[in-house]
Amino acid sequence: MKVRVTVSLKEGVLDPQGKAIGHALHVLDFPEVKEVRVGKVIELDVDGSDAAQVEARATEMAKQLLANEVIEDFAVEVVK
Amino acid sequence: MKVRVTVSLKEGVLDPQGKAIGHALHVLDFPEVKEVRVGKVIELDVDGSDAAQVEARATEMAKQLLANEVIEDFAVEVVK
Amino acid sequence: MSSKQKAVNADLAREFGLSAEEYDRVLAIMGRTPSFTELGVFSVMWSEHCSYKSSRKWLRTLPTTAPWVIHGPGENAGVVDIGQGLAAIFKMESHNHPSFIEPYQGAATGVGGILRDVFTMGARPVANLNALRFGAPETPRTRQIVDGVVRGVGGYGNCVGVPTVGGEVNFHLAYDGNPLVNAMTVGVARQDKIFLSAAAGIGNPVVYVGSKTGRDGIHGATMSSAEFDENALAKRPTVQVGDPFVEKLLIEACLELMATDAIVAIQDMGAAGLTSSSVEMAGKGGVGIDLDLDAVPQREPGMTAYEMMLSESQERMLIVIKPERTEVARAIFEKWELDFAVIGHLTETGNIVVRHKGQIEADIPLDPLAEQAPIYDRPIAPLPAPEPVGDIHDPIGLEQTLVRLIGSPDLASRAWIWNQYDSTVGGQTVRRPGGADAAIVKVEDTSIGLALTTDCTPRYCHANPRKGGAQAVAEAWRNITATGAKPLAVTDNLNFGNPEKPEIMAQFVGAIEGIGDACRALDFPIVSGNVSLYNETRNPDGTKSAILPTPAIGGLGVFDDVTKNVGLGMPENGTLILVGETKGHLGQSIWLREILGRETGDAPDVDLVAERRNGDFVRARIASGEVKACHDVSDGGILVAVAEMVMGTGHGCTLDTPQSGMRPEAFWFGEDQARYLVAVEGDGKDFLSAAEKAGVPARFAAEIGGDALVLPSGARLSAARLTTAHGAFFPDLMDR
Amino acid sequence: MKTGIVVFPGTNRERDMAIALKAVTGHAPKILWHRDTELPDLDLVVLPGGFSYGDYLRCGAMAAHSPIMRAIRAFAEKGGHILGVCNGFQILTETGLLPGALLRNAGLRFLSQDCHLRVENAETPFTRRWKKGDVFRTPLAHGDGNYVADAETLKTLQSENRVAFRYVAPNGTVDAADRDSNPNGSLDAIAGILSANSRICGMMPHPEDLVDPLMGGEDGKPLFDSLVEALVR
Ligand SMILES: Nc1ncnc2c1ncn2[C@@H]1O[C@H](COP(=O)(O)OP(=O)(O)O)[C@@H](O)[C@H]1O
Ligand SMILES: [Mg+2]
Repeated sequence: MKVRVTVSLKEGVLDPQGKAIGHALHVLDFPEVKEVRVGKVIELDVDGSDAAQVEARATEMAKQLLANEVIEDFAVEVVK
Repeated sequence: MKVRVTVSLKEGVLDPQGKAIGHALHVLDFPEVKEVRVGKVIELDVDGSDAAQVEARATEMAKQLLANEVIEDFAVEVVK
Repeated sequence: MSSKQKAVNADLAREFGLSAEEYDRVLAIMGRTPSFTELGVFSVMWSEHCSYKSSRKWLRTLPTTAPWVIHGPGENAGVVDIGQGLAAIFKMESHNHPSFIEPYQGAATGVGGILRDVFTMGARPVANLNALRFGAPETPRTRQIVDGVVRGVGGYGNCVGVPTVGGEVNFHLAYDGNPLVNAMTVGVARQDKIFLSAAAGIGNPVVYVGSKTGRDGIHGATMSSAEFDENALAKRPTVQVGDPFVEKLLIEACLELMATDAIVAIQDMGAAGLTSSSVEMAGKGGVGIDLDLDAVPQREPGMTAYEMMLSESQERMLIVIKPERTEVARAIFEKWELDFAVIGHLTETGNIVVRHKGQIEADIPLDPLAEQAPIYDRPIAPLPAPEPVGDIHDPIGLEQTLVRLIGSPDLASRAWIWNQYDSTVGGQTVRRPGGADAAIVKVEDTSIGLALTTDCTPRYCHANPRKGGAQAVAEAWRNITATGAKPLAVTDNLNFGNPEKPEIMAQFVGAIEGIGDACRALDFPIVSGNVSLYNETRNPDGTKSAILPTPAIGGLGVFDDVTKNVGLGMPENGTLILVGETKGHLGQSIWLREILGRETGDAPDVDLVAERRNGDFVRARIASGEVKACHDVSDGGILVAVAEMVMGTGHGCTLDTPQSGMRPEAFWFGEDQARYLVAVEGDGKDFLSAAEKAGVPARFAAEIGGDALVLPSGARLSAARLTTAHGAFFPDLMDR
Repeated sequence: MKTGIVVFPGTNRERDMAIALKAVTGHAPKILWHRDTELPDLDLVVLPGGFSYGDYLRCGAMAAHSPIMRAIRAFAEKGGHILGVCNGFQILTETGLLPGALLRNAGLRFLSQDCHLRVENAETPFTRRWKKGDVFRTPLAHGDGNYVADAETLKTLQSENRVAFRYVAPNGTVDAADRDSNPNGSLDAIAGILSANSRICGMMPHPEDLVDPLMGGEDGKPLFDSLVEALVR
């Protein structure tokens, strides 16, 4: 099964990368862009057939390794 | 409107990050993990009300700046 | 690759970059139509990149020997004796085309590749340098390329933990569609622990270590042997991604294995990957080699023999090992979590035989593959004489000129770049970038220091390839000398356009002649190098423009006692002396280009006898301890060099009047060679009289003191003002 | 003083650290492998700089899960002294032995340059050879040195005097918003912090690269002299 873990900076943590991309988009003539936040997607190909269990395991992985909850939030989604 | 641009390495392109994360997950006792690929999500908050147009603009942004099509693919999705 | 299905014939051969005659030669060698994989092997081995077919004839004319040269060209890198039983191993290599297509990965994998060339010989890499040429700053894509290349060089070098200590950067329109990224690595090994690539021992296992093989950069070697056109962008997937983390593990694992006696021969898999490494190792050893591709660690399912043989996946090495040591070796690579696989063995057939899934995919005799490789004596056209300089006048006066020059693209501070490179990791960096004319790295646990520099002035090479070639060597020699080190040897990276054009070939030959002249006169042999041809881009009107001829020279010098080095920063007091003769040559000068907007005139003369005499004198004075600082005079002339010394520490000086009978701009900004600015204590009388005795021209240049550069007119330029003018260019270009 | 330096795959400043430690203690430190599960008898464990696991995912994240980190946690619980420099600091925050986190540099570029640090607490085993307020020069070399912590953590660090070093201008003034003196944009210009018992110190810059006049100075040496003074029994 495929699981997608999306990791993003917590609201309130400054995202300089997002700011830099926003600036670059303005320079490239995309004035409509207001805010940009950048995160990571980690796509896992996992052995298993029970979606709920796969999700629980992926959540465990996120807590232990994939995200640093001091600064980051994460979301887990079983894709198929 | 919110648009999400997901940028990931093309198939067949080496993903050193994914490889290292997969290895670490095995060490942490998640043997069910087969493959890991890491990408970026760029969340844009954009002025505009026409979803199709916002999507077209975001696609343009991805081509010009957000993705490097030499080694990366991207997907654009209007979230709301 | 669906091309697997394609029939092998002359058309396919042409697609693979082989000419009709070359394909006929393949048919003659094979006595049959080659298989698809065999054709692939011939095409990469006979590509310009691997076979040096246009350059070999001329490379042979270069001086490559000296009593201190242990291994000259022909090995993975050059090896020289630096004393105390140690050797320096070094080489420079280009990654120009990939860096245009994907600047970050192109530059990063360039660094990775040159590191492997050095540690494959048993050396721990101790320093990296990078010689970069970018398009005009105004060209929109330049900014993106600078950004990606600098990030890539740093990203790789910083992660593997090898300090990046020097380099050079030029900007010119001629590199708009074809930047140059030349990376140099220097390593140190024990002389009795140097590893070579010639395979030996029939039956010995052939071991593959490092990363897995994927479909990366297939045909990279042939791509870098072809001109660029708009199709280049369609060739994009041929770019490889590097993994510096794995490289770091590979360095440690290889060095650990090298401390045992397990290795018979070793070579990195560079351009043309498994093909070139196996063919070259077996060829050099005069043995055959059997490869079983089923055993090759693979990243993706379903790879064909052709793909595996031509893949340019990074961070891989091929080792011929003593059979009884296989398990020792395996344990070391497993400890470092790297792939390790026995993928073949040496044979007495004299052929390379490639098996895959029960089929023989290739069976090629190695001797003719190497010996009948094409070699061309390409025609040469006489070069046009340099354009006359034209009318010379100083429109804005000394003060403004200086401020403009030190802020111009080719002279502005490179701190924005070197601040992104870890220059101190290893704890042996004695002089960081900007601290001396050459970077200085101590050899751990010894008193030895290495002085390292890269140099080339492409505008001189364009105006006059022979003088330009000689000048590049002379400047490298001078930069090493100015630190007090003894120049030992050179690696080169010869970047030129399409050699099939007689005028490009003439540039190439001229530059080689100049390099050879200078290397001979200065006892500064070439021990390794790299040739990059076809550096051209298609213009909108269909014509093609070549880059400026750019034979980058990487120089290495040595200190027996590194505490005797000097930097270029102005001391607090004393006297500044100008060594060498000033004639006021303004042709091809930065002054002419930046102030009058002209790129005309001949390159400055390179008097190699004067160069040697002046340099040997300066070095001896540094060794005696009387010199506080020294800086060579090059781009921008005397006044720029003085300003650089002032900016180095913030200490100032008051300049003497220029030489009588010479226009001030010619004296201050002329680019005559063989000159140094030397700071000594006191009034400098001893130094001047010693110079006179040695027949070395020298004159009083300035009284050192204060915190400003005081011009003969009395105008004061504070160190702070100079530093601001010097520092603005890169941040303005890159961080806006 | 018995010292040990931990090497993870990708660590690259262990030699620099070994040279500095040997210069002050006279003994070569023990090199410890990330797979070790026990520590020898040591007075000080050092987590040196580098790119453990390539700094992929997050700097220090994967090293934090190495087998040896369990032993190091136990060592800390028994009151052992630990110095984490650069990647070592990142690993200490990832394991939770020190609070906060290190984000990408504010300018989004790797920085390799000299900076100036002010000693904020001179009553620790890492800083006792300095006086509070002393300013010293030291190289830094990192891409992710931007210290962050939530407001509460920051307050705790400040009130418990657990900020060891701040980035300052050469004249000693702090301005967290100034990229010249606080190059990576760290919160409150924090360059190094301490554990509650002052026995664990994490810092981004590299004092170990400035302990020899030949390499440009000895400005980083007091840190190692402090440790010798504090730990030699
Ligand atoms: N790409 C680079 N990487 C690192 N250091 C560089 C680079 N380019 C220039 N430098 C450093 O900047 C300083 C000035 O360079 P340059 O003007 O080319 O020196 P010189 O004229 O003495 O040969 C040198 O210390 C050089 O090593
Ligand atoms: Mg020079």
